Amino acid sequence: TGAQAQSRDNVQIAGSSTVLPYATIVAEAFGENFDFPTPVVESGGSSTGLRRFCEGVGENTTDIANSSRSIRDSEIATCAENGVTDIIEVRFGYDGIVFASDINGPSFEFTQSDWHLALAAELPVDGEMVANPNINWSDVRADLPDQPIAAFVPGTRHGTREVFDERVILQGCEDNGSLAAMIDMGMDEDAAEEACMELRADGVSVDIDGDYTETLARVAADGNGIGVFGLAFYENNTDTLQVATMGGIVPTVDAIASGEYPVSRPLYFYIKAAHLGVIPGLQEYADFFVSDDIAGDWGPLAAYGLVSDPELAETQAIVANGTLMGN
Amino acid sequence: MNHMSQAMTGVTVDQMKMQARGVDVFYGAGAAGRSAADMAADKSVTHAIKAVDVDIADNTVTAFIGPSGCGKSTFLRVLNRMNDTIDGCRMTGKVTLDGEDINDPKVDPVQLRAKVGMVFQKPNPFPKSIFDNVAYGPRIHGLASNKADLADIVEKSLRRAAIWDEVKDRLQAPGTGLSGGQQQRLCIARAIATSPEVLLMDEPCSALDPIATAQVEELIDELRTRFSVVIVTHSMQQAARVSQKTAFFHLGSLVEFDDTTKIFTNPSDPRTESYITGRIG
Amino acid sequence: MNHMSQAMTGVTVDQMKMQARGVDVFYGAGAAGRSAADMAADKSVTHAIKAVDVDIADNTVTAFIGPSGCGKSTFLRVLNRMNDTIDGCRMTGKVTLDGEDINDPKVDPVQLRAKVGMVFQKPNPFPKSIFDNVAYGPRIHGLASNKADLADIVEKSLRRAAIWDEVKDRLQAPGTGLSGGQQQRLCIARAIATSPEVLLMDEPCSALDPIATAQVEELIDELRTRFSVVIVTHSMQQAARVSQKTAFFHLGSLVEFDDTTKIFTNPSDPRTESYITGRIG
Amino acid sequence: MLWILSVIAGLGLLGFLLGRGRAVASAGGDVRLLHSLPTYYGLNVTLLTMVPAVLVLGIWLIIQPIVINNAVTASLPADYLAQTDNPALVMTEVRRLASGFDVAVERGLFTNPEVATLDVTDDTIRDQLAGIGVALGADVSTEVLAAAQQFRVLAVTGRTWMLVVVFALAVAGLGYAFLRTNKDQRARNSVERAILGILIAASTLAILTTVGIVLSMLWDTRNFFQLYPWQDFFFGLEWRPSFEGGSELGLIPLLWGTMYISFIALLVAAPIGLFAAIYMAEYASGRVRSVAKPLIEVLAGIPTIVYGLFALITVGPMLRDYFAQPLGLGDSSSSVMTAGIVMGIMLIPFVSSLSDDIINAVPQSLRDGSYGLGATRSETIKQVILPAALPGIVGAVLLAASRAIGETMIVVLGAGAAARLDLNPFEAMTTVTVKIVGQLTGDTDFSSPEALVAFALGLTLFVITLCLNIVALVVVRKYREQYD
Amino acid sequence: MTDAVNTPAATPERSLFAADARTSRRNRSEKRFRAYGMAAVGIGILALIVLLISILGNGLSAFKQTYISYPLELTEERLDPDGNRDPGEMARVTTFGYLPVLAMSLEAWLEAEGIEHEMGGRELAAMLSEEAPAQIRAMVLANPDLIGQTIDVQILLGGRIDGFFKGRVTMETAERDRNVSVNQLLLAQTLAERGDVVTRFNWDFITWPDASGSRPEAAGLGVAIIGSLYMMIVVLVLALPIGVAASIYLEEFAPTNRLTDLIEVNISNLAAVPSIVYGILGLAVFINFMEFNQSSPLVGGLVLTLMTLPTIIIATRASLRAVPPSIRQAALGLGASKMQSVFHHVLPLAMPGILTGTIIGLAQALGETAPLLLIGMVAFVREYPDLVSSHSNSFPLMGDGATALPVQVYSWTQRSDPAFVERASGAIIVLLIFLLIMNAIAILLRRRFERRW
Ligand SMILES: Nc1ncnc2c1ncn2[C@@H]1O[C@H](COP(=O)(O)OP(=O)(O)OP(=O)(O)O)[C@@H](O)[C@H]1O
Ligand SMILES: Nc1ncnc2c1ncn2[C@@H]1O[C@H](COP(=O)(O)OP(=O)(O)OP(=O)(O)O)[C@@H](O)[C@H]1O
Ligand SMILES: [Mg+2]
Ligand SMILES: [Mg+2]
Repeated sequence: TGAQAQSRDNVQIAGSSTVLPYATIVAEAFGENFDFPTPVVESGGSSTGLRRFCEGVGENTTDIANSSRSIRDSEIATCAENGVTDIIEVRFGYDGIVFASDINGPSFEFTQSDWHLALAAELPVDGEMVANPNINWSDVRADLPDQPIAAFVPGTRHGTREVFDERVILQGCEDNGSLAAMIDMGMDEDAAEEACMELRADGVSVDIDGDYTETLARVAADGNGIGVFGLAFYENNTDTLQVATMGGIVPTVDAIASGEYPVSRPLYFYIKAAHLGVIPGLQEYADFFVSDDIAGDWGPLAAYGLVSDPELAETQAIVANGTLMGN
Repeated sequence: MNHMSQAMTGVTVDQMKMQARGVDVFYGAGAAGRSAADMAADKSVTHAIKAVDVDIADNTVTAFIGPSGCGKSTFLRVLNRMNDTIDGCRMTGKVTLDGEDINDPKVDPVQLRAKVGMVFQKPNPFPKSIFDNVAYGPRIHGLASNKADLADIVEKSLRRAAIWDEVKDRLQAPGTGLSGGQQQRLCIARAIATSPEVLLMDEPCSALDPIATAQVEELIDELRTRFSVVIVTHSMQQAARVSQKTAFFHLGSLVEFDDTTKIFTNPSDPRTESYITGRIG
Repeated sequence: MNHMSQAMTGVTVDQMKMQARGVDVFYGAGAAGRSAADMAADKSVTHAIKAVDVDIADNTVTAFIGPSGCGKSTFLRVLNRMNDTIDGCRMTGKVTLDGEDINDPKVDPVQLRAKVGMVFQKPNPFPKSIFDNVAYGPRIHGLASNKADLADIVEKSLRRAAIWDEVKDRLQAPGTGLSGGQQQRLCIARAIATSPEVLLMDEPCSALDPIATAQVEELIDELRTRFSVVIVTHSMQQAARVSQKTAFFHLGSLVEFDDTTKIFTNPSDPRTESYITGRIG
Repeated sequence: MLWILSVIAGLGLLGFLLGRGRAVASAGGDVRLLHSLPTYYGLNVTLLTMVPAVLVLGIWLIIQPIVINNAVTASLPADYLAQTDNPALVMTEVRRLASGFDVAVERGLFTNPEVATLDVTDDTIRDQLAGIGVALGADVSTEVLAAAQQFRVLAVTGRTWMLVVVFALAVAGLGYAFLRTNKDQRARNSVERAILGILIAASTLAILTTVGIVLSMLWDTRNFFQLYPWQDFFFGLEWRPSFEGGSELGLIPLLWGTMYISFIALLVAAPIGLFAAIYMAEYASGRVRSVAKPLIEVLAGIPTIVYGLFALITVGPMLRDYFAQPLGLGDSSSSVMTAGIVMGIMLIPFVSSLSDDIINAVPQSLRDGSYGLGATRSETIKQVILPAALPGIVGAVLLAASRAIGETMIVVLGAGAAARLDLNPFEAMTTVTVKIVGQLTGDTDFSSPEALVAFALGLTLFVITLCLNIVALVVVRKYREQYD
Repeated sequence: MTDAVNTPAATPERSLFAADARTSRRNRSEKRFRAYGMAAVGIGILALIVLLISILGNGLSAFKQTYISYPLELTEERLDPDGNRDPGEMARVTTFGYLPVLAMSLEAWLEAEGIEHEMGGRELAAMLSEEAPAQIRAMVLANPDLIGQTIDVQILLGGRIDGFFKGRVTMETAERDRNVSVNQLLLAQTLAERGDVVTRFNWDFITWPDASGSRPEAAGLGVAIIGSLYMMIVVLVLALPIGVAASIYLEEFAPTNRLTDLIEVNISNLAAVPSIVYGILGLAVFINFMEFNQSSPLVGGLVLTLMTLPTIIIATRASLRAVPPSIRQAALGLGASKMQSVFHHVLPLAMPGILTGTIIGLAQALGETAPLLLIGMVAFVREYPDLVSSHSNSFPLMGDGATALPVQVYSWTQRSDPAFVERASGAIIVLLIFLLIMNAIAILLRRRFERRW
């Protein structure tokens, strides 16, 4: 009799919107090539994904959380409180972060230092912190184009912002000696770092709480804007965007994979080990995701813009063996 | 104000259809549960009816007369608890129908109103067809066993309210598209269609021409053979013509209540006389 | 139907305040622009007024009488174009005020209505305070120069409508909380507060007791000294008492229009006589 | 499931006919002798037949799985449970297997007795089930198989009893109500009491929702305040979350943005909506109205992202180029003004359509009264109709305001994401709601104050709007007028 | 009684035609007022037109799609290496194995037809949609006899090629674009001239489920439409009756006391609760507590019901209040019970307002994404949801995972491929049609109930 309730038979995934495109490509291919139903992939951010993931064990919780950052200790603790003790961490690749401007404008060759000088709220000048006086990129560095500074950076809810703050702004602050100058002025190191990363609030740097399409629209509407994008997003919009180099390196999959291009972040998904063997297709999905066919250099993920993990083989082993985190 | 001994004259209590004792009505009294004395003392409360005792006998037409604003309509609404529907209107005292207290919590006002029908002072037809206006009562009370029966009741009621000829061709037209007098008669038809035991009519002929008035008076006379009728009127002539009992209200008090002939020929209260002869208003 | 020659008797045209010629009114006529003949032929259209000619003289009270539903209110509304506001109501013919066609597209009905005031058959006080009800007209027409002036107008109007004593303590109470007769008088006060040149009153005394009626009749008489008054009434006595001219309507037609004394003593149309003596309705 | 309900419904229908019939019969065929209309007697019986049965059915359906689950869990060998980490997941497997057997029996793969005697030595169960499209997560263990078999037995027993109890109850209700039916029974009153009960239940749903909302946010709000000082939250003038910790999470700038943007939105929506309502109700011909009203209503149904893009691409740059820059008020294309105006457009139908209906419901006699005094239409509208319709209009405007407070997409795209305390309407600002959504769906650590602040924001906003609503209620009460 | 007669002196005779200063002023203000009204309606409609034009302009092309037809040889050695036509064996060949087959056939056909192009196999294959191998694979697995045959098929072309025929992609942009080459476009153009490449109406947009970001050409609204439909059914079935019932109780029956005030304030407050908070509530109550399925339209519908209720209640109460008391009194005076007077007279008269509230509430519910975020409906779902879920751990009705139309709009606007812009607008068109159908019914009903009294 069909009246008896049956158990869930599809894999349920939730989390980061950065991972989402990759997860959907995998889910789609998985559904096409296996007898299991296509997994449901929810977006909603790493935070929500992990929150749902950590809500407990059972059919009514998600099996996999996508995340554009590694899980934090406090989150692991919450997970454990709720009975989610066995987690498999899968790092499947990297997301390159690129700086792109309108294709019709001049092209840019940045260094991290330029970005710090352009966007910092205050700069140390002659032993004093002064409000950032730079208006044009040429004020920052003479050989940059004479174009007003207008940056569209991810809002503070985006994981990308964290990378941007640390790898670009803070790094730039160090590179151009501002950090040292601030410490010289008597700030302690934490305060100085914080001062480095504080962005100006006079409308030159615009936080984007939406997604890359919003950044794209703003760049298009503004004309002078430089936007911060994911590599994959840029790769799909090369007809309207031109990418800037960072420290002389053009952001390509190879440059990022080799670590030459400095701004990128790892992408993860987390498997609830307790659901393995219970939710049909969960193991198969995970294996499929990290298989060479999919996540390898020539797989569809790379074609879409994912920087394949150079250590993919290890990841495959972790998934195949169900190696838990911390082991 | 104790003219009530007269009310009893000639009829024993159990012949009485309705009895009201010590009825007070207040408007704008706010929350329920205040004592009559408290409300009477409150300046902001309108004390519309003051200690009124009235008996409505079976098969009798009782007329309420009195100057405008003296509380006739208010008292009429006491008799079928229509005042319940007015915000801030509070009533104290006792009213019985066939010996049963109509304000008893166990009494269903709905059933009460089915027995004590009402024609309002301002005609208020439903925004529905003329037919549906009249058929509404019979429908909710299940008075007709089938469609033909219902049509029959509707026709009879309209005929008795002397409006059939004017509307027979447009029974499906909206009741709100009638002239003032027609609406009034429609409301009378609507009320009698449910055959109540007591019919309260608040100035049923105010918008009617003499002939229509005569027809409605005839109807009232006919209704009396089976029911009690209470009628509010401003026309002394009408009161004299149709009623057997007359109550004269003044400033919320019942000044005199007696046989109509007595009231109009030999009133015992000087105020009654002044009113009838047109001296106070 | 051509009794209109009588309408002219005794008054020359330029003494006439208002003149109606060949007025037809139809209800439920749908779209504008249909010809009178077309609408008259249409079964679904109510032909409420049929080729009526009436003259309203200055300083005169004209009474409209006739059985309920004969078209009195409808014709009254023709005189200040209140029919414009009723969906599907169409009027043909010509009406003039001081010789000017009131239906001319250039005429502003607002200005017309300021000159030709109206008291409706069903009292319709605004859901505002009693004071604001009366002050409404003077305010929009700018008749008062200051607050005291306005209060003065309000008080006078209420006094003249014989309701001041009853409401003077509750001027800020809502007009809708009055008794039926009080509302009617409030509406009269409201209408006279704007001092119109012609005042149309649709059964202004229907809900009033004899004394209040007398007061209103007195008011009408007083108004006549300066304005024209048109009054619809069902009471022959009232028509005889207050009016100088009487128009008798029957089934939408004007049967007879003449001096009141003539109509009541020596009507030329047999139908008029039947009505007055109470034989047709 | 469905057939059980149909049977109960059938019994209800039968009860209706029987009750009606009995009532009519008790009055000797003369419906006039009945206390209530015959339908009410019928409905009365129907209610007594169906309501208890359906209630019990519902409760049973909720409880039975719990009971069976517990029973089966209890019967699983303790050492087996000990070696798995989570009994709930074992039960998931058990249930999956049991329902897999159900499908298998349906398809004729096994018969019921066969299932009862299966054992694991036959380790093809997983493959066999896979063959008919039932996917199992893992191979079947002895314990799970036994549990699944027991599960099926219990389920069948439970179901049988359920049917017996439910049908018995329905029949009993029917019989009882039927026997009680007679011409003097106050059938209408009991039916109406039942309806009133339903009405009351419906209106308490609002309370339940509120309780649910508060409860579902309370826990995390508490957690937030344990991590972040409440003074800084409520009185902080800065909103600057950061991943590294040391965030400043001040409410004030967000609240200011919310109020400012909503205010501008209302400044657009209320007059336009009200004038549109007035025009449609009082001036426009029936034809115009019947076209314009639904058209304007479409505005309420366009997804807000469309408005957001409209704000971002069209309105924002336009306002910047033609107002902000010439007036020297900054050169941000995202601004309070942009979001406010675009949101205002979205809110027009909230004000216009509701107000139009209310205005339309004002009785014609009031208009006549005013026109008869020589008032123009506009005077009539302003002084008679609007006051009469005021409570409804205020309700409509409040609804629009509510919507404005709760809107996200338009603000994100139109007003930007920067929290700022500024008077300049051409500056970018943001709202509480945007930050609730943002922090909740971002990439922050979900147990950090940066994420938990969403709950505190939600709860705070809830309390603030509650206070505003209380004020509104008091004000509206004061102006409530009744006509007729 | 006669007071000293002291009315303002009779106003001097004035012609009806010559408006005095005050009247003309009033008339001017009247005209202004009317003009404001007209302008307000105009602004509303203008805004609608502008929005519609932009939506239609962007989205109509989503209903067309570009296909290529050529003879496809289903070679046995690649698709069924063992040659025994066992579906289990054949399934081992994944979609990645099918792509070369498609590409080789295409290459061979071009050569046979003598069509010049300067592309290698990879570049040629990149012209085809990634969806194509999956479709062919499904076709072959369903009918293994096809193997070895050459069949004429119509195959989806990639999103960029499609964009070329819709004007989104040009030769210039293609030069800069990494995902398409000028050569591909030239070939597509040649084939289009020959009639082998056609752009035609695309039902699949409405029926197919969503597709991943790498194949915009195959993304459809099927799942979203079903999800929205289910949710709207839930909302309509629950919110309208509950809302009307609650309003009737509060407006007609409730005694005026603290509790009623509390409920009243509560309801207007619920209207101001940001919709995502309803998502939080739904997650806590329906998924975690009542254990309904995540991502299911049932939960979505319930959440949207709670969200819509205040709107319907506020509108309904306002219109109930607008019914004049005389109507109620007339009914009560005839011996109707309060319940009867409400249901027979008041409710029908309040119907226009109720329907308006419903229209607006449903419109809001239909376009809402935020609350669905937390209950898992903002998701990528490829399986069509059944009305009665076959795998649900609780209430099975509408328990399968699904998305909704606004969710699809929202996700598509976030995708990186510009081809999704067109699809998002197309989805909005579908959503509006959905809305119009719902509204049309309500509007027709509303017209029947509208009357003045
Ligand atoms: N709005 C309307 N729609 C349709 N028919 C109407 C409308 N108003 C009045 N009528 C019809 O027009 C005719 C004349 O109505 P009118 O109101 O002028 O009568 P009346 O003489 O004032 O009657 P009464 O003395 O009863 O007020 C009647 O037959 C009436 O039914
Ligand atoms: N709803 C109300 N709120 C407040 N006061 C009211 C209300 N209804 C009536 N009153 C007052 O109560 C008193 C009695 O009113 P009622 O309507 O009973 O008078 P009535 O005798 O019927 O007068 P009429 O002959 O004018 O209809 C009046 O002073 C009136 O102003
Ligand atoms: Mg009265
Ligand atoms: Mg009349």
